[in-house]
Amino acid sequence: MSGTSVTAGIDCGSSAIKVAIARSHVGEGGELLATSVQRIRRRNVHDVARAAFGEACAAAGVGLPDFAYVASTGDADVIDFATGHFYGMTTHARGALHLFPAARGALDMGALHARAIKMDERGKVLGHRMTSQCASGSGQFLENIARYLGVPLEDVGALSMQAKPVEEVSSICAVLAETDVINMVSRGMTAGEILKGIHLSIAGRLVRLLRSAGAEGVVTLTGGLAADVGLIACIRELVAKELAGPKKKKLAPIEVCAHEHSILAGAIGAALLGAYRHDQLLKRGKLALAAGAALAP
Amino acid sequence: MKCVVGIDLGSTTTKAVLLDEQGGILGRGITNSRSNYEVASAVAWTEAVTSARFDLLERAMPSTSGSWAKPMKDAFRLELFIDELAELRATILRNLERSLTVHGDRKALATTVGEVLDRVRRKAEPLFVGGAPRRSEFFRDIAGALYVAEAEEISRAGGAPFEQLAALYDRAILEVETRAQRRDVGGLLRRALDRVLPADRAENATARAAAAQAIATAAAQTIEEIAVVGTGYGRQTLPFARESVRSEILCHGRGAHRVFPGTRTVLDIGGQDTKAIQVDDHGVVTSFQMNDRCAAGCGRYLGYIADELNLGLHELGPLALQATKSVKVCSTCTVFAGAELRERLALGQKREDILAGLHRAIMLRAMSLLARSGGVQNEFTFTGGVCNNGMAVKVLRELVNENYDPTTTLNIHPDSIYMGALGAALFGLDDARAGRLAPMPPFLRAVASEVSA
Amino acid sequence: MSEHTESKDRSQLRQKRMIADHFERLSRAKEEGKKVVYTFVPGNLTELIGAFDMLPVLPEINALQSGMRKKSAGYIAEAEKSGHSEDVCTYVKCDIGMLRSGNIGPTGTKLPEPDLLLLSYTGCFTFMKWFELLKQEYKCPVVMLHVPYQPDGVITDEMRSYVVEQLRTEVIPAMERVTGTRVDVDKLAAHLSLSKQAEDDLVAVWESARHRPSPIDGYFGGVYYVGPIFSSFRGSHDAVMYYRELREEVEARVARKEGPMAPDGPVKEKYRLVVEGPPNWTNFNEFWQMFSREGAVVVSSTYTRVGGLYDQGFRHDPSHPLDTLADYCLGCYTNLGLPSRVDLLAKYIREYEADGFLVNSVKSCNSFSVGQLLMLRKLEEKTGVPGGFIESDLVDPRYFGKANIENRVQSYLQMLEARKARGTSADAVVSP
Amino acid sequence: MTDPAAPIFERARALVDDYTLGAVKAWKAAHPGALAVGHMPVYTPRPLIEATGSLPVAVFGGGDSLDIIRGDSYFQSYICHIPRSTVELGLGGHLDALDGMVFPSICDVIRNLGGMWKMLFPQKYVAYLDLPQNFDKDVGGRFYTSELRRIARELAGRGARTLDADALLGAIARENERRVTLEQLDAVRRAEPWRLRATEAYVAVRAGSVMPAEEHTRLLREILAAVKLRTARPVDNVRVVLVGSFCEQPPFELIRALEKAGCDIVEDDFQLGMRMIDGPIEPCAGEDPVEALSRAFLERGRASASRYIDRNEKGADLVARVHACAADGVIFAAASFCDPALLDQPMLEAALERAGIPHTSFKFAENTGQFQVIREQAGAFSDAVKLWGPAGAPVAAQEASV
Ligand SMILES: Nc1ncnc2c1ncn2[C@@H]1O[C@H](COP(=O)(O)OP(=O)(O)O)[C@@H](O)[C@H]1O
Ligand SMILES: Nc1ncnc2c1ncn2[C@@H]1O[C@H](COP(=O)(O)OP(=O)(O)O)[C@@H](O)[C@H]1O
Ligand code: SF4
Ligand code: SF4
Ligand code: SF4
Repeated sequence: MSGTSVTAGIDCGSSAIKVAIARSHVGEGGELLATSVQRIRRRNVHDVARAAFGEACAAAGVGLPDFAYVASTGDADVIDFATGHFYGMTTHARGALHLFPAARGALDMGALHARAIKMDERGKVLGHRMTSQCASGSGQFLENIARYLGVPLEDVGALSMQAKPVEEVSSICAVLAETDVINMVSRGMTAGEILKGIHLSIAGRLVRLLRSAGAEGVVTLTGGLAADVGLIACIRELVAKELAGPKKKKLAPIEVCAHEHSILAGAIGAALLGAYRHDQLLKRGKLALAAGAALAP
Repeated sequence: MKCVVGIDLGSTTTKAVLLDEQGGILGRGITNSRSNYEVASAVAWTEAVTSARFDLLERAMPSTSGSWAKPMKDAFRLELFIDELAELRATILRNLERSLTVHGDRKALATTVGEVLDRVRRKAEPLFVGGAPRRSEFFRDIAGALYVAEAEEISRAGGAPFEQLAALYDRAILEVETRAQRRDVGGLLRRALDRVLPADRAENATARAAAAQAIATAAAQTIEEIAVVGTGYGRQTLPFARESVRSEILCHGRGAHRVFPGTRTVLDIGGQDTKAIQVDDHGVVTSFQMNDRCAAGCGRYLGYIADELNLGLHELGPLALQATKSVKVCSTCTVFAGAELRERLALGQKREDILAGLHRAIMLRAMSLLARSGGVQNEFTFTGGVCNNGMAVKVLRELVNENYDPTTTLNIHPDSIYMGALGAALFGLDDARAGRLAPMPPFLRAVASEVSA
Repeated sequence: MSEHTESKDRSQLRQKRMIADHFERLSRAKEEGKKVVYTFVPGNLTELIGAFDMLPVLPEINALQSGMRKKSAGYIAEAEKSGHSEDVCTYVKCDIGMLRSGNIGPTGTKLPEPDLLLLSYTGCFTFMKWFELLKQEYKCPVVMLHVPYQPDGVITDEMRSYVVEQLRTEVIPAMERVTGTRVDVDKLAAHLSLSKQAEDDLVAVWESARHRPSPIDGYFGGVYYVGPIFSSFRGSHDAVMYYRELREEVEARVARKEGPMAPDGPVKEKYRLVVEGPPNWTNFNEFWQMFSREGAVVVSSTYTRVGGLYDQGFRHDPSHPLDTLADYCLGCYTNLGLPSRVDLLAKYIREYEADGFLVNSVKSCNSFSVGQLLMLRKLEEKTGVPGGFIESDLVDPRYFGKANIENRVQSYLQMLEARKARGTSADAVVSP
Repeated sequence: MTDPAAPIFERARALVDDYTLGAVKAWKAAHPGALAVGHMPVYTPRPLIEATGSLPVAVFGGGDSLDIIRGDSYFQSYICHIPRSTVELGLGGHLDALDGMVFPSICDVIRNLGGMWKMLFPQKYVAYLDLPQNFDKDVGGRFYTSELRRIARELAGRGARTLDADALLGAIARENERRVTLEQLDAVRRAEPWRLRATEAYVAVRAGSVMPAEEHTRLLREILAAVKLRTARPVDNVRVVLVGSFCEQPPFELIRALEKAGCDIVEDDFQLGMRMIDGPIEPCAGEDPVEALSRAFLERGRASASRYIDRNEKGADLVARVHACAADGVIFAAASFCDPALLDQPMLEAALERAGIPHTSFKFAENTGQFQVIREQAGAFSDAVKLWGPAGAPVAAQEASV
């Protein structure tokens, strides 16, 4: 089986569990066999993780003994049947590269944090920036506002896209921003306009994050918010504005891309890196791995 | 009858208090601030006037009628609820018709919504007239909780998807709340009367006559506001005359001192801010401290946590009180605290123990503000929405015992939430006595005319 | 300093002209072969710099100007992008950001690069880091003058001789190397005696605030008054003229019983305040108006003493040039231990008969801010006068929460008023 | 097999965790009339205090187990954490065993804290120790020795022994011995990090805060002997140098989280004051030992954010240290709102970049309880080194809030 192996990546986020199963050819990447995404929704994470993993295994028609490596990423403690663990930025970078081979940057937009990553052609992380312990502008924040406005998450993007350009939501605090929103509602702004304002302000932070991480060229959007077309439109808008603005000479062009599998980037990256690590360890003769020893479905 | 009005525009709730010329409390009203502030103060004020009318009604009633005064009040609230529910129904149906984002069969959805609301109405009745405990005083909360429960059940039974039903409610409630409502107090009173003393029962005739008489007497009383003072978080945005606006710090201090004249230290924890106030023996503020720009550690923190656990605000404290130990919670950010809660739950820690830790985290921040403002002096009065939370009070008591004189009296009044408005009204009374009559601001005047019996 | 809307007095017009001239000279410095030295405001050695015919650039003043001209947000963002933390002093970040954006000074011309960085480490540790950072950007020599702290409010002989020795063995030789000239002691003494003259007049201006109504605002207005003497002009004929004119104008206002001018007109004195801490620059006028509209006049402040405690008796002394420079550096307000700062504030509160005192605590400046909450408590104990506390920042607009500050200022002033009116309240009639 | 070092570390850990200073109380009971003198980070010359018959006690704030109430009431939200917990300890009576407190110059926070201490504890001895930023023996040196003599004099005024040359020479000799032993400990950590974890070295050094040099040396020797008996084996980890925690100390769990994320911390600046002088303090023949103490600081004080670096390139020392301990990279761990560390960082980062050394960074507070972000960053760092070799780690990272 030298060179080709079947591996799995499991990404335990704070709002969803993502699983990817891949067949990898070391040195050339690999292809996806099956995937699964399950929102946690206040359920027991361990159960959700097992369920998601089981679902993906069934779809791929493989069982635990078939895996050369099961890699966890995200919250390591949840998966007790992994062979090894990679950290989020490593896997998102690798996943981003898989989704868009031209990508040299990744922007992971998850429920609580956003991370901007600059990487090389192998997916090696060259630099990164992360948002701090303040939840302003996170996915969770957007979710709260959407709920408050009575808009289902799936419609957020479309509503924002249809809206006219508006003022940004200025408040730095995710909690106090609600007050801004209240005032907007009472001034008669539509949900779409308000969402657009929020999107613009989040996008502004994200673009700054990307710039400060030094990302340039093609940037893959990863994480759950990559499904939000309204946010993506705003990011594109801001990047374009920046590149047309007075500082254009000093700025490298950035092109952001989202993929239907964006939310799976971490899981995909983990699966691919698992294969790579497996091979590396084989070569070094260090392999004493028993994937799934602890798994008792 | 001449009276003064104090309005406290909080970040979460808006409160109004009506005082008579002698400083006696005539009425009070409260509503959610989750809407336009003008509307919120109009609604709170309307409620205060309504409750003042009840006060007058009670005064006008013959002493023998005591047995139906309370049922009458409850019935009145129920009728109000029913009116508001009708409003909600109309709004949902209107939105449904216009909505761009609803996919599928609108007619079927409308029928389902109707079904849900019918059930809500039936379930609401015992909450008002049956003595069952209410989660909250607010229409939004009561209706919301019932709606969610019914919608869940119906969608589980194969009706419309829950998310869709919930979205319709969320959308509509916002609109209902941001509209100033006309209220036909006379009509409501008559319906309440019919409910309490049905007309078709002969034995009720005398009582009904007495009640009608009392209603007429109460209705004949004019209520004339000679001074209106505004305060609170939203006071800057209100079209009040500058002279009629007082800092909420002063108002909270004054209100608390009025209710508990021994008060020297006041802690007020509202939705988005926490204030530690020291007052002298006249209720005049001598020093104060407020939290900074971050909303961490305020009432909203508890709101998020309650949402996270799918609980009502009322249930949070009692649940935390069952804790056997207090888990150390590190996040002060409201949003991250939610995440930490989830993380700790996943680690198998007990819900009540984590909650105990969260309460402690909030109260520790409050203790710092208190220390900063000059400590805790006897007597110590705790006001604001969070003082309704038993666990918050318990932790506060413990912390006061650990750090200050354990014999310190800790005052909490069931109407603590009104302290700011009461203080504002007292300043209004000062103004009135000094001959500075501040007439009703026009936007209040506009709704005022509609609230007569 | 930048203009404000007071109907222009003579002194003000002069100050404007002085500043314009200075930047004009700076813009020609390189072609005229003048040497440029970058240095800090507290404990600056302006007379010595003048004696060497060098031109000073004060990055702190540039930063505050950037704040007033609404440029600081961009500069700070620029610095943060290049790896500076959100947490640190925004003056530093504003300066670094300005540098990265082409080093365009307040008058729109590019500032000349320094020939010498004179790092006088007085009253603030961050200064040292600031010039270490600048040192990475320029290839010029740096000279460090370590001014010891006065923990007990006393200048000891050891402190003084440590500073004098550094002047002798480090600072003056460095200046001699850069300019290629020997130090001219007579010229230095001449500058010092001009300083002394201006200082006398400045003290008279400050002390005019003892009148009721006070003819000046000793904080918001005060920052304009101290401009020349804190910055590049002390020891110049211009400064002497400026302070003479200013003093005359103020004395005329006293005679007419006029209060100070604020951006939106004359202030009617209702409250007399003492203020501790620097002002906010990004929303300076808005900030001032929160006070002036309510009739609050600042009769004395400590920020206007960061460049020297002249009203406590210090004067530059031409007969002991190095000792006097050392004493000047050692004596700046932020170089005093906290107990001395409390004593000084208490003295101001009493001598200027203040109704209250207010702390504006700025996020940037640990030197000022650490301990202010204790100072507040101690001052209340000492004077019986109630204190107020607000928070903002120097040049980072993200930390100027208008509603929050306004709320606190109004609450504080209403509290002062309620205390005055105590006894007339209508409470305790009926319990609810 | 049981860990032979476990009981000693447990003992040391108990000393570190005891913020009520039980060990100091015990020492005072055994030395009636002698003084215990606290000192804040970074550097206070402990031999000087020992030479007056007093016990120097290093105070590092309150860690993560103390509820901060009164402490918070004196500090705005944008000030680092250590002064809060220190004030909390003081007002809570936990530092009552200390007769005095020395606040060495390191930053404006510690400096002003000294002034606060005077007002809060008027009955205690409070000294501000101005460390010179001029390193000429006749200029900065003269000032510094006058500062040292002043402190010794003032302590004597409070009942300590009058400073004499022999006592100081003795104290210096004992300090030198401690330094040698500490160096041996560091050598073990560099050579065989799996034998001695960073968390353990941390505890070993910090335990010395509350004891005389001699006793600390004994403890360190016990530890050295015990860890040599350990049978642990190498782990597939990355070697890092950690900088920025010279004053406020990160919570213990944070250091452990870094280790768990695959990092061997082979060098750090925790409790820098204990190792401020490189090599022994060597009085020359006929030299007043106070001068020797001063000279050691002037000539061989370690580069840190609180020291003005005039001669060599900023960051040169850090690069040299990375090479000396064969580290793969550097982790910057600064306390939030720590101006000295955070302003230093961009310059150090630039130096590392010029030298091609990878680095990453984050901020903490002594009572931080959430390590997820930090673990992520450290993990990404160690992943990259592991997967792509030592040159493969991320180049730049800062916790940003944009
Ligand atoms: N269709 C969608 N439109 C907008 N946001 C979405 C959508 N789907 C998921 N999200 C957002 O993505 C976030 C979850 O992203 P994810 O990368 O899974 O986070 P984590 O890894 O932290 O769990 C949620 O907060 C949610 O708000
Ligand atoms: N019954 C209750 N039980 C527990 N907490 C409550 C209750 N009612 C209100 N609260 C808390 O009080 C907060 C609102 O307080 P309030 O004083 O009305 O705020 P504000 O004055 O800012 O509008 C809410 O965020 C909530 O946490
Ligand atoms: S500002 Fe708001 S979002 Fe940020 S930490 Fe505070 S509560 Fe959380
Ligand atoms: S910390 Fe304060 S004194 Fe120091 S540079 Fe910043 S603003 Fe100036
Ligand atoms: S942590 Fe940093 S800022 Fe705070 S006291 Fe220590 S050196 Fe100063």
